[in-house]
Amino acid sequence: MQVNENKEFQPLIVAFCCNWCSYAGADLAGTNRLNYPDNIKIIRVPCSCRVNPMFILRAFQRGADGVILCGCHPGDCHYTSGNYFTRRRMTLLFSMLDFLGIERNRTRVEWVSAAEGAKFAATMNEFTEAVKKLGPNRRLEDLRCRKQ
Amino acid sequence: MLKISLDKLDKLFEAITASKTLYIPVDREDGAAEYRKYKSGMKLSNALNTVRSAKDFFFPQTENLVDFKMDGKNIEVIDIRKESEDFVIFGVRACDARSFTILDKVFLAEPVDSYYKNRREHGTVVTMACTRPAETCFCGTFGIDATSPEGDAACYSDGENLFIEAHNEKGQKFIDSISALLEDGDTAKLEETRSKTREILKKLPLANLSTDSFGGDKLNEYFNSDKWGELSESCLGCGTCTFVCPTCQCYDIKDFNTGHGIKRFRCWDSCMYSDFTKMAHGNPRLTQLERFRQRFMHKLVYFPANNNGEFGCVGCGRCLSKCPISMNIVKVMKALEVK
Amino acid sequence: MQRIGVFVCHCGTNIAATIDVKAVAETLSKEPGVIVSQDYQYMCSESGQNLVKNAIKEHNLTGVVVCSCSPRMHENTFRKAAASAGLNPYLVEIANIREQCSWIHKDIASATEKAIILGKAAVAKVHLNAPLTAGESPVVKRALVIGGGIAGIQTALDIAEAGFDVDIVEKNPTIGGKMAQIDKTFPTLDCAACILTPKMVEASQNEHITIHSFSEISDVKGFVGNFTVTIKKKARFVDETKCTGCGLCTEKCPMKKVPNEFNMGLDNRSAIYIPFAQAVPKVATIDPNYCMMMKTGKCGICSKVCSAGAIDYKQQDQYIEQKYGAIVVATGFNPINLDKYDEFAYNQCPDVVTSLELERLMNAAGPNGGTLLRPSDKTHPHKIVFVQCVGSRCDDSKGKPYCSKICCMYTAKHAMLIREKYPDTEVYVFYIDVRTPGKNFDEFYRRAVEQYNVHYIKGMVGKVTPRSDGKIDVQASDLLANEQLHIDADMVVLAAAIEPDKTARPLATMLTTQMDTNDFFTEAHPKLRPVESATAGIFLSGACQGPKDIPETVAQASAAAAKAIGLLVKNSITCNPCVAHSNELMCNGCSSCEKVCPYGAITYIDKEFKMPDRTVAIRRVASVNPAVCQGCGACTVACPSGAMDLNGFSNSQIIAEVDAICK
Amino acid sequence: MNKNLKEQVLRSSGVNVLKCMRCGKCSGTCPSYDEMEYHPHQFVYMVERGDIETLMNSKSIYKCLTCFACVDRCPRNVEPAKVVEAVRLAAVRQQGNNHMNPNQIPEMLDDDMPQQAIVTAFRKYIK
Amino acid sequence: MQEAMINKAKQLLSEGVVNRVIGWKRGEFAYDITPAVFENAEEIEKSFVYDDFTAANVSKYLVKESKKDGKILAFLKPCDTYSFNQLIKEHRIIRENVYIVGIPGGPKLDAEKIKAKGITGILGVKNENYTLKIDTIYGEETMPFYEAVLDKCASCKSKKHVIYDELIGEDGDTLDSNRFDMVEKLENMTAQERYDFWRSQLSKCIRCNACRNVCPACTCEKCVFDNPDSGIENKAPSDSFEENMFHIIRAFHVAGRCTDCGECSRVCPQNIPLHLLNRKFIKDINTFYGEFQAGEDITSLAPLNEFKQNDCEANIIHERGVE
Repeated sequence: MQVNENKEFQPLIVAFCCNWCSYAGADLAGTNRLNYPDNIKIIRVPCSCRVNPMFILRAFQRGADGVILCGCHPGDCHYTSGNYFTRRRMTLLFSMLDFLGIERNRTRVEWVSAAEGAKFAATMNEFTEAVKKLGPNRRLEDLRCRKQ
Repeated sequence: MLKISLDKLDKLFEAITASKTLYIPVDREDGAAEYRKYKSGMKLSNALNTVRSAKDFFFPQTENLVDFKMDGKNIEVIDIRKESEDFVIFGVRACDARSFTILDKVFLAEPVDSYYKNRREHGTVVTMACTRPAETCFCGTFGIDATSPEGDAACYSDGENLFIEAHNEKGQKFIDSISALLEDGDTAKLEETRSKTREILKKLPLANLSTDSFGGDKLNEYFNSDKWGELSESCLGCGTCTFVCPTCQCYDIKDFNTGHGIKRFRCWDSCMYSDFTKMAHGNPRLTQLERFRQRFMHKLVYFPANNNGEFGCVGCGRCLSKCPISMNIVKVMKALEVK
Repeated sequence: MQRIGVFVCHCGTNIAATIDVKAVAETLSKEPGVIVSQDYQYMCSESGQNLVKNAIKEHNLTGVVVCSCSPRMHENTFRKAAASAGLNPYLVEIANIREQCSWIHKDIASATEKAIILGKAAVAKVHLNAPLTAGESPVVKRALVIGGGIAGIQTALDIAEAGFDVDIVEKNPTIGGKMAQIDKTFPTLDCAACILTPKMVEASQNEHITIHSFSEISDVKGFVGNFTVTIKKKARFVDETKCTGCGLCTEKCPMKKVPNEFNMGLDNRSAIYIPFAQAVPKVATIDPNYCMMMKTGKCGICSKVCSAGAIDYKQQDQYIEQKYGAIVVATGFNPINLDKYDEFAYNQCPDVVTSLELERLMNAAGPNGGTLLRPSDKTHPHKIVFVQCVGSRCDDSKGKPYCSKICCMYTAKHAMLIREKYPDTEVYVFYIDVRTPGKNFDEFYRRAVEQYNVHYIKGMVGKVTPRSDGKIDVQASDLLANEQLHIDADMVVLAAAIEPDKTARPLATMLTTQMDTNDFFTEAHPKLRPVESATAGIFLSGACQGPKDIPETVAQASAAAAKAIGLLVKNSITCNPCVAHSNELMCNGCSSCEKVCPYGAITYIDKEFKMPDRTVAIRRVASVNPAVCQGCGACTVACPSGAMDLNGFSNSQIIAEVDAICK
Repeated sequence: MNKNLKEQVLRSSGVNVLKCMRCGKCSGTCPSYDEMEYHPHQFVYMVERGDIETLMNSKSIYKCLTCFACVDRCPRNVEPAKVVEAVRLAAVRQQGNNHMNPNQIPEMLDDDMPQQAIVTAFRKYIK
Repeated sequence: MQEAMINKAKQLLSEGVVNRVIGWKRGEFAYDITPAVFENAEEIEKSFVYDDFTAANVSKYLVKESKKDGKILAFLKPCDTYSFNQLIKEHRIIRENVYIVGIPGGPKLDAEKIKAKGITGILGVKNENYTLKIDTIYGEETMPFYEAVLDKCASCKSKKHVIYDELIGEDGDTLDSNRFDMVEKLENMTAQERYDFWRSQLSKCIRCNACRNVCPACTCEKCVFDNPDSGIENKAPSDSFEENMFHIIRAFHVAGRCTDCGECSRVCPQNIPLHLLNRKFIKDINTFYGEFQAGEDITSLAPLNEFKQNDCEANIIHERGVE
């Protein structure tokens, strides 16, 4: 969490991007100089299916205000089926977080192909705005990790 | 003896909270009782006991010991110890009151546990005599009189009034602090209540359970007993018995990396867990049998061996009602007992 | 203790203009384990790489973090540099501070802060990197070509030429594909059969080539260098080894009313048939849907006339399992179905034909022996209208969004051939654009217009209405004249869009290769790796990858062959070391990982273990074949006990990155 | 060129005129082609250029039968008939620009007039 | 029933079909019954019990027991057979080493519910026409039978045995239970209300691991929460996050594998309704991917180990129900 005094709330957002589509899409956004907020910090994973729910919870524990998971479009997975598993896993995880009363808009899955630099930037802009509206993550935060 | 009418209890609690933090057992929605910090309007629970014992106040489940702050390659050690606030635990039963004596033998013996000592010194234990013991009670087995609980001060109820007496200086100070609300009372009805309770205690199903077969000198008799196998085979290896037990005092020390530093904390551990006593070379107690045996041998043999015959159990009965598979110290004692 | 070196690249001003690179290097130098932190103008240049190499040697580094462009760009560069300096290449991590930082942010302060965080994450990860060694797996020296059209034939011939065994699997009774059906080829107008059939014969006679005609792929297992393929040889009810191709049976067969696929159903064949005279293999096939013997049990004439005794009505489908090192997909194309285009009256009027049907109508081996006659009344057409882009460049559900690429040229060819052979015929071509990039292509089209007087009209046919007098009313717009035309044509020829063969999609699933939404196989890189699929060891040849004409197909076929040969000459291939591995002590043997593995890389073994309680037990544990695993990580999440982990992207590494970012 | 009008036509038609690849199939298929001064493909192109007023002043906007042949056959899903309709609406929306009075219609009827033309005439010639 | 079971056990032991019997052993009071392995007829005669309090699911013990020498007789209630099947599917039990006798199930009673009525000093419990006559030190008390029924039995999903070698008594059917009512009720709350509900529940957690250790789906050789290398190892509920994390991850790990046997809630010393987390997953799986009952068979793929190309997108969660 980065709170600059007299400035609006700046959320910390972790984006997990699959190496083959979304990470390349993020690169393309960069190549095309498509701006998106510096709140987004990308972690590269081989496939969206590598993302364990544990990682997402971990990010929230450590003070992330939003977590977005990006992968290849269904049917385009470099590993054929990885993102289909991701989709089921994340559906259930998000549903559970929602069930526990965690703000549902702190999590998101988006499919971004290597060619969709513009979509990547737009998605990140939109998601950052959504998380900004929610304010700091308090319901799924580990107080021990909060910075004094 | 000094007394206060039971319907004026809230006044009493308000008076206590004027100077100290007060914890009392209250009923939860699910029917169980737990200690909570007193807030106006709270009602004292009539339950015999809380799910978690009163040991939490002196030996909490997790306790931060020290912090390390990391900045790049530098590490700074931060002593986070603070003087504890004065507090009162009200309504402690005789069994839990005795458990503090047992914990004291562990934590206040050299080397003294300063975290525990700090809390112990600032806490006043006000006990409450039992009137409706349950079938799971067997405090008598360990020489505890449920109608005369220990503690810094003790309370007794005759159904109308609450009588209070001090057992020591701290207890007297406590009574002094609330003396404005107290008046002298006639104890005739109280004595009647207490003797009735004593009669019930004698009739409890476990009233005849005896420690005669156990003690510090019984290591050889029981360590290799063939009973351990069948006793432990259904044990799930969970920590329920340990965590609800008022006398279990084992803990683990762990580091938690907060990202910008380390919080070193201790937390309850259970000898029933597979990683209990795990060391660099591995774990000396490899099977659940050995871990199960450790817990009961500790309470019935090792602890008395090191503490002048005092057993590591107070007969509160929590493990009897909470063990998921209903295996408990009573079943162990009965199985091992030499008749 | 870790000894990590951090190298921050300026990338000229690409990074340095937005990020205070000195500050990044300075801040990261204070991270635990970092003992050297430098910045340099171009880290990927030779001198930049030398900086890294020298630091590795000088400081005896155990890990390297390069803050630069995307790892997709230069991860390999720096890994190689590290390897040459004696550091395991997998101890290098890249922090992407160009594409994902300097290029998208404008504010120097916040971009620098983000770059530092990305750098810290990379440092945190490299702390946990383990040296990895790539394993090797042997290469089976045999290739499989799926599809026996010109693409498949050319690929097979080129691979055979290099001395490797190659099998062609063709689903039809003969190889040859679409090219065998084509009459003449543009822009040279030579006869397709004349140039194709020698290649077919060459393929059948080449000692390295085995042709499995009338066969399909039923299963593919394995991975690059080591595929195991099951080929289903469909029963043709004729013993291939005995049949001499004399054709007596086809003559004597009493069932002669079978639509002839080879001639696009414009004439009939017998129930036992050889698709065309130059078929390879020249072997008869019985069509069980029409054969009287097969349907009623009465007939058996072919069996009686066959002196070779090749007829076998009881023949069963046969399955052959074969190992291959490389697979080339050459499944080709088909014209799309025009049923949905009511406005062109294709289903209502026999004289509205597709271009491929016209090829057969004009071919000497076609239904009319090479004389162009209307299918309806066998008269000479005197006015022919060609309609371009039927189903191509369509944004609707009926057609295809892409340009089919070959139609402009073959239509010019058709128009020219008709005008050449029947000068009394008027030919109209309705076009949206005429697309003729290619050697001698535009000249060819201009010849059709200038020399042969083909009427090219810019506009589209809106409606085709068969009239009772046998003429066809073609209503179209002439955009340049700004008028609506009505042409009373004798024939209408539709340039139907082409689409990948229907067998491609299930095949792609078996091969675990990617396809685009149009079912064309996706190449590994649209520019730099056009004949490889993203799945290692699978190559693409011909129109299965996208619309192509013959010269392009042949060129790509040879390119795919070259790539396949490049793989087959190796005795073994280096595997990706970033693969999953199972901690056997923690594995429960529950099979979750096996169920989600797309590659079948996980098997279970029963293994003896010393259990924590001093007993010895045989436990079922997962075992990953590192040569098969591609490293997606699906199994790591499916595993509830966390026994499965991924090299290079381990749980602890990703968690370390998360922690560093959220610090 | 009137930008507002173009906006209005694009909005009310919901058509993306940029999808047009100028194949002319709409005009090739249009049964009213010969009646029109500006043909379906020209409508699309002129709207793209913003030349709306010319179209609004042309009788062509009343010649479209809304048979939707162009919509059905357009390979790019451009839907020219909707553009024509939108231009017509733009004209109709201007006060006093009624193309004709319904009372006039009976005398205009003849046997050759398609019924659809009558129905559409009622629907769109007045507000 | 108890008599028939004892006879069956003695018969199978004497015939040599099995060499051990897993069942339930009488305790000190009416309700403190312990799962136990019996090795001979005398032991069985002496202390084998099957009554209203024998709720414990013994199938998890068979993970270990089925790997010992000889065949073991297991008496399985309908709900236990689902757990057993699931364990076979996951290769945790050696089927050949278990002889299953299916027995009628609940409803079983919950001593905690009797005690929650303020009834204490319980010496004996009798069921007379669905009224419980409870003999206590303080005299006889009564309460309606159904008010003392275990939560898991009150929303029983099936009376059918999905696997057995033989049955004692009739087999039942799967039931159209009301088990998702509470999940639905929570779903219809606002996010803040849900958050408050779960905080009030999960903050009671003492991380005794009883829920995990009793769970037939939790048979990992080493649990991630006990593994210092997993990154989420922790022994204590040190922070509200830890409490949430433990239960989310645990529910996720058993998602699609949990048969909804209800043991987690039964054994929780703090009465946390943990089964609601599992049921939430079951309900979601049913809604999103079609009806699925873990343990019903041994061949079907777990919902998280398969997919359909037209599965709903994860963001469906953002669009449905109450925010």
